[in-house]
Amino acid sequence: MLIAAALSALLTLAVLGVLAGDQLWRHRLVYVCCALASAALLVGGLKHLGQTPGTGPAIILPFGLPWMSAHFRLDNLSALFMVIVNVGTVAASVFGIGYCSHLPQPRRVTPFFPLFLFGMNAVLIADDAFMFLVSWEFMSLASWLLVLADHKNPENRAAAMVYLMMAAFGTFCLLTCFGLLAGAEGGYAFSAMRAAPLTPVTSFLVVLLAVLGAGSKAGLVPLHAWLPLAHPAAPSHVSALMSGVMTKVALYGLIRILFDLHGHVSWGWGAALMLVGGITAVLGVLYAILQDDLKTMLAYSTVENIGIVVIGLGLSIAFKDSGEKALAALALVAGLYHMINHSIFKTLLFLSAGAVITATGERDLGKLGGLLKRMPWTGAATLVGAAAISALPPLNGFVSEWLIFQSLFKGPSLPHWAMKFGVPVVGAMLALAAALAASCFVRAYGIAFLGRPRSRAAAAAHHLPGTMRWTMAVLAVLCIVLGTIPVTVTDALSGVIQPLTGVHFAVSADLGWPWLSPVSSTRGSYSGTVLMMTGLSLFVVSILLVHGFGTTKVRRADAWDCGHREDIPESQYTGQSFAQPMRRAFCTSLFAARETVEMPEPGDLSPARLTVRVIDPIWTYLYGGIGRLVDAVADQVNRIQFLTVRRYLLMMFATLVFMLLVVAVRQQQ
Amino acid sequence: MSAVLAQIVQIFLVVALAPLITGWVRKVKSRLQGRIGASPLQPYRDIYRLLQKEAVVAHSASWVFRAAPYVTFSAVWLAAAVIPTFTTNLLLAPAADLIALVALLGLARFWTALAGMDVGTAFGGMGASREMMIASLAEPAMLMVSFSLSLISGTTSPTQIIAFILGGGVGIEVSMGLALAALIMVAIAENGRIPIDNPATHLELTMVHEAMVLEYSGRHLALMEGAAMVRLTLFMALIGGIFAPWGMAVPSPEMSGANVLAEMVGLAAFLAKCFVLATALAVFETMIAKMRVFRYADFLGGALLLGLLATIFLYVSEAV
Amino acid sequence: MGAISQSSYEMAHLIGAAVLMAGFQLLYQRRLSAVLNTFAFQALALAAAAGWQAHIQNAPHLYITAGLALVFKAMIVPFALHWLVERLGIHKTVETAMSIGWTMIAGVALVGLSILLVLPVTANATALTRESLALAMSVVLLGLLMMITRHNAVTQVVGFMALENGLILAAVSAKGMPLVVEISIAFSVLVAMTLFGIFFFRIRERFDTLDLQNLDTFRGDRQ
Amino acid sequence: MMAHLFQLPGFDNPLLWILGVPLGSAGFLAVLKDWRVATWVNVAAAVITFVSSLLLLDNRPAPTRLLFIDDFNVYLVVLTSFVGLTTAVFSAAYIARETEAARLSDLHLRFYHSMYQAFLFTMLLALTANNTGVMWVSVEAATLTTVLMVSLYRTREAIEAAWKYFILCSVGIGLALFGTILVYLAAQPVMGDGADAMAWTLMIGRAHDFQPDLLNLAFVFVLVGYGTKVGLAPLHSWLPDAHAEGPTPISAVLSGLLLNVALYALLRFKMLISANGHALTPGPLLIMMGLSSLFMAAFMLYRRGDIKRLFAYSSIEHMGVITFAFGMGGPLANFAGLLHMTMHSLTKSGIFFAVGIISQNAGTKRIADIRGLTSSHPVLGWGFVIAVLAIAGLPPMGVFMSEFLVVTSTFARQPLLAIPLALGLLLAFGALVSRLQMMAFGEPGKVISGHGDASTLSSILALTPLWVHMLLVLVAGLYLPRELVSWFQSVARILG
Repeated sequence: MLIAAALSALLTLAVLGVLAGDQLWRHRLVYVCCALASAALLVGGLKHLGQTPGTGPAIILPFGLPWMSAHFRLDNLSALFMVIVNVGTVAASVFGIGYCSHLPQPRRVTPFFPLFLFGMNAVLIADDAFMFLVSWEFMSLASWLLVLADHKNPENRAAAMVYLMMAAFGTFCLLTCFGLLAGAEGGYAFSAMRAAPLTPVTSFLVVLLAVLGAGSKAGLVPLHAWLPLAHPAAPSHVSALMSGVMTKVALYGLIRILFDLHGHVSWGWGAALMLVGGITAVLGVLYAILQDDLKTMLAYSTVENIGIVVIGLGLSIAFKDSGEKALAALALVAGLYHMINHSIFKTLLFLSAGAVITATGERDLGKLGGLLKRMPWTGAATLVGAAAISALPPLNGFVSEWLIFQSLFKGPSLPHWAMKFGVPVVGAMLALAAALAASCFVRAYGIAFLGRPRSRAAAAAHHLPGTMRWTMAVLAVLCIVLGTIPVTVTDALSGVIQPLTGVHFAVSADLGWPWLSPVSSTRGSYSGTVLMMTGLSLFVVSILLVHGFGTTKVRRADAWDCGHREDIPESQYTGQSFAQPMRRAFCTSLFAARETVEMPEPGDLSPARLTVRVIDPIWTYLYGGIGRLVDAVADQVNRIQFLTVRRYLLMMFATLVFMLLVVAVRQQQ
Repeated sequence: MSAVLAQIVQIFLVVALAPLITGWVRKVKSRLQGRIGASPLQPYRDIYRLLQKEAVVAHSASWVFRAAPYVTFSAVWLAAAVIPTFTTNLLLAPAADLIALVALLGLARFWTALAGMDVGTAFGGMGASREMMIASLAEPAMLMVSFSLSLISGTTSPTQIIAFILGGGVGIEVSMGLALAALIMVAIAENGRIPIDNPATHLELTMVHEAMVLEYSGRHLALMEGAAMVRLTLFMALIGGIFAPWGMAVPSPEMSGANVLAEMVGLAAFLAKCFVLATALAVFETMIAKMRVFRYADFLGGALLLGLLATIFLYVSEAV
Repeated sequence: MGAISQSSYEMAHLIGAAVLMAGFQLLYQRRLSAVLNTFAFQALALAAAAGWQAHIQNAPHLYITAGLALVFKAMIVPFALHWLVERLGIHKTVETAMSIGWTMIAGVALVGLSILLVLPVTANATALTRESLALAMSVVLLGLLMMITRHNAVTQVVGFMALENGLILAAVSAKGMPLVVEISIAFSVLVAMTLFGIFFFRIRERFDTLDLQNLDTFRGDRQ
Repeated sequence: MMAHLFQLPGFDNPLLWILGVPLGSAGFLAVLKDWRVATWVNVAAAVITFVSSLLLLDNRPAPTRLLFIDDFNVYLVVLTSFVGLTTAVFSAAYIARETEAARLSDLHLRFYHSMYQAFLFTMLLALTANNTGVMWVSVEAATLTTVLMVSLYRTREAIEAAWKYFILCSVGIGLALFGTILVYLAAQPVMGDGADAMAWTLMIGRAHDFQPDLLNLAFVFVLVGYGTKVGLAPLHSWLPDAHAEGPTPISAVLSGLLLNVALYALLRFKMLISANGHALTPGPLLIMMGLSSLFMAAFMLYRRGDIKRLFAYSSIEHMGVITFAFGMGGPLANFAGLLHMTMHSLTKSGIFFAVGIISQNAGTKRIADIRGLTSSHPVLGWGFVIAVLAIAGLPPMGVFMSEFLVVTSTFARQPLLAIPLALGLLLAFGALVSRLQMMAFGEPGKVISGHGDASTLSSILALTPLWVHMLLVLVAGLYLPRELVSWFQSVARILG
């Protein structure tokens, strides 16, 4: 009820957004209402998670497909995702209250923002294929318009184009996938699909299409191409939603099909998903390290985290198919936990990127620096976010990665040799990705917030409205809380995964509350709470020791820097120079990264120049190839437009004769 | 001795012991290089002296620069606190397993690198970038090691692993050997020893760790140095504990009385291991030369592959 | 309608065959005037066919069709076209896109195809015997063939009307088909002619020749 | 015999009004001098036609030899008269501005309005005719009237387009006539001589005994003949130029209505075939032509520089999809095909309304010269965006529902056929969206007149039809009236 009210409120808000015109307070009002509506949805989701019966009642509305009107239903899974989604949406809306005044054209954002929220929530509660796809496309459509908010910039238009194409591709995959699940009679209701039997071939195709369709929206390599273009193009609070939340909706679709509608996916697909996830994670973070644009970097890191989640999902599928229910539950919990965490810290990071852009007008790392002193709040919150996404204890990012590792380490217990050998490899990929993520965010944070300002804009970063700062602070606190009370979260998740894996996930009882020990107490355990407490006390102790034994005197002076005394901020390390070792080590063969140095002759006063060239093979070969093919064919076909009437008649004549021949032949038989 | 007491002893033991080990390594090295060298106790004096000095902080530094030493030190300290040195009966043992251990070291590194970049000098950035690059291969390698260990012993918690090995769960195995090799390479990288990094270097374009802490002075520098020493001790405890766990006290119900005795034995064994390993390290460092910066990748990639091989070989030994 | 003797059917086929022959002749002609005369002859044969059908089916309304064909197609249209050719000074030879010989061979192939197609149709089961169906279809196809193998607009128009002759042939030989069809034919052809006339004048104003090649030189949407 | 064929409907019969009003007003408009009055007479006539077509919904007249109304053509009649009405309203505004630009003389305008009504009449007659011959005559007449209107501007391109249109469609229609005669021949032995053997209502009942071989032959000719008017590749060549060169209201009715009418004729014959049972199944032929149209059009879209040709090709694409759906057959696919016919005609005519105003504003039809519509004319621009997204098949618009049904049902039955279908749709989608982004976003281009923003009365008049259509399509995308659904379902059943 609450949920329905909130959704309809969002729709009406869109209309208000259209009417808002140029009055800034009206836009603010819309954002406030959005925040309230999504808060209501959040509450609704939490309430449902709290109550025990798994699935809520089906609501059937008299629209949608004529003979089988629209079905909606809220079960534990969708309730969980409703929580995930709306934490993000509340944050983004509150952020938007202050942020919308800094947008070039708020009129092109405000009307579509509520629609976007509506679309994402509607996907979660849809209970038949048609409504699911309608909401799904609705979501894409709204976000496409939001990507076009700053439509005068040709890059944004190109990004929007690619985005909508990939969205359509994904939709067609899901369309055909549901077509298979529904069968020729068209049982498009999810309940009917669950019941429908599947032949091996259809079962294979269903999974393939689901992975393609949902994967393209979630950003699995090589379908990720649109993501780093589209997410940064949108206004930052929308980018936060697209990266932090919309990708989760895509994964919701994946889980819904693979774990619920299909239900009996073979372990081979699990292995394939793990591999794809691993590749996605590594490639994503490598791309991210090479980026100089703050938001593009964040978008690529989203790709990486999606890969990590997918590793968890694939592992869970493999376990489930091999009958290891408890481990399947563990892996799934790990995946879901990482989704929750990522949605929080990625939202936080994108919002802080928005804050930086608002304060400085710069999004290029090479022009930032020293922001921590100008914007202490944002700086601190971002530091927490960066540490969390780098999977550092005691923050939330580490817990989920710990869980994924724990389940990975149980992978070799699977009977299949492919898994026995594949799991360590995927584990190595995951570890590599995690480590690279840390260096990626040390780079980003160190360059943007630490050191000395690299441009006048960065030096003159101005003050931000309170709503923006508070949003980030709250999200940062969430990161810490979710990291320190992991057991509470996993208990909440157990109710969600029970219908999907068939077992009730619980941490082993013999250690008790703060100890997260998934399999058994001797199997390895972790406690964010204890670690946090001990760490803090040791921190205090070390302070006491140091101050007890020594002085507390501090003298401010110029930087020592081996006596080099460079005052120009250009002498600092830049993003590219920081990335150089990684680039040389990993990207030389992968992205054909090349560096060319132009040294001037001795006596020549012109500056030396270092140019870096990186080729993205996926763009160049996969997408570029498709584009060239279409162009070539279009050129050929286009000739038909310029023939003489006689030739057109000839075509008609040929068609007629051909068909007559067909009839003649078929009549003879 | 109860778990609480053992834990407290352990916490202060590692801190107290760390400078001595470092000092011993330096002493042996200088002897091998034909110098008399400072006494093994010199590091204690150094640290004390640094604590007395006032801390000089660059104008461009932010609070991150001043907080980093404390965070780094306490993170490493925490990590060292959960690695069994003389007994496996530790209160905090369940709080962190090998994975958490890696992550705690990562936390320390994260802050050190940020501190390196905070002042905004070329050297700081250089050090941070190289350090992160090294870590990006060392961490996976170490995780692979813990992967193979957990496959062998069925657990990721160091105390459990040690208990398992002491219980005779594992004989001499190829994968154990590979894992040991990988772990040693990681340890070299993590502690910035030759051939990856030279702890005694200054004003060189090859320095990594030193470049990050270049701006530190006074108590901050003391903390950073201390963190490095504790980290070295930590790795010795890890290697010695897992691959040569003999003498380690394992709590068992029937021998509660003789427990203290067992722990004394464990302590002695630990000291012995540390000095053996320290001497070995010194010899090793004297024998080989430092490698070029961009060869790190090959070295650590090798470590990663060794870790991977360690897991793969398990199946082979299972299969036969 | 009473039973129809075999001989009367054969007569109908004979006349139909004449129409078909005329169709072949149209393909064969090289000079515009000859084309027009041949077309007049075809229309004449068509009129005869319609008349004969009217007689044997004793369906008086078919005489109207016969008259229409005779007056309109055999006389007015050829005359009008002659006049147009004079008026617009179109050069008198037929420009072919495909050599006469090949055109004839294609024509024969088409006739073969239409016979092949009507073979399965069981004899006397329909109001129209296989033969006349085959004849009509051949005439239609030949008309179409003529349209696509000639550059000159007048010949194309003639081809189009030959096609319609085939239609009428089929229609009149279809037993008891209501008058509506013939009316529509006449009506459409009339409109068609007037339209052609209009077009020719317009085209005359804007282009120098009736050759469609030139008409097609200008095309919208070049990029 | 002729007598009982031509018994006219009585005055209580709405059909009389539906057919009589356009015919009468066509004659009246031909003699009416003042074009301002003429536009309103035009609208008024369309209103009467539409209202009387609404009467059909509850009381259907009994079928006669000449006219009949059944589940299939009832909604098409209503649709046709509705789009006829909205287009009349739009053309009132459009013509006003054309005369401002002094592109049309009074005589042309008189001719235009009279022909417009005549065109409506022929289409409505084709839809309601119970006699294959009458239907053929009216389709032919529809061709002739539109040929005249396409050549209205008397420009080189217009003449050429009209010439092409005339030649190709006359040949096509001739072939269709041959098919019609063949059907009569197939039916005659069973039904006996005369009009009975040409009446749909009577034939469909006894089609089982028809001569199957003749039906096969007939269907080929009908397919090529009427298929030319539907614009199926490779018979489509007339369509883009005819749409592009005529006045935009005519493009709207050509795309929105004439194609439907031709398709309707085709489907009537398909009903006979599937009722007969012995004849060869026409499915493969239809699927082949549908796919070829889809792909040809999809690739063509990438190279179009002329906005009206662009959407003309998108019409070809959608006709291809519809034909494909009917070729697939089965309740779902047929339902989808019927739905798609309706949605396409509403959406596409709406798009042409927008295109008309856009090209009048920009003073050009070149896509390259049209920029940033959403900035320069928000109301028009966003309406255009919605319309194009709808035709591209994005929810919650109606086209999405039909495409959803086509693709899913096809994939469930023949995945190998669904893959090219989905690919083609994706291709066309890409082309349309890229063009849309060019025109609707970015820096506004040079604007001759700020018309088309809801400022003046005439521009409101011009914009209303577009938004009304979009509203209908939106509603249909989420909710279809029960009656309509039941009609569709029954027709789908007959289509087999």
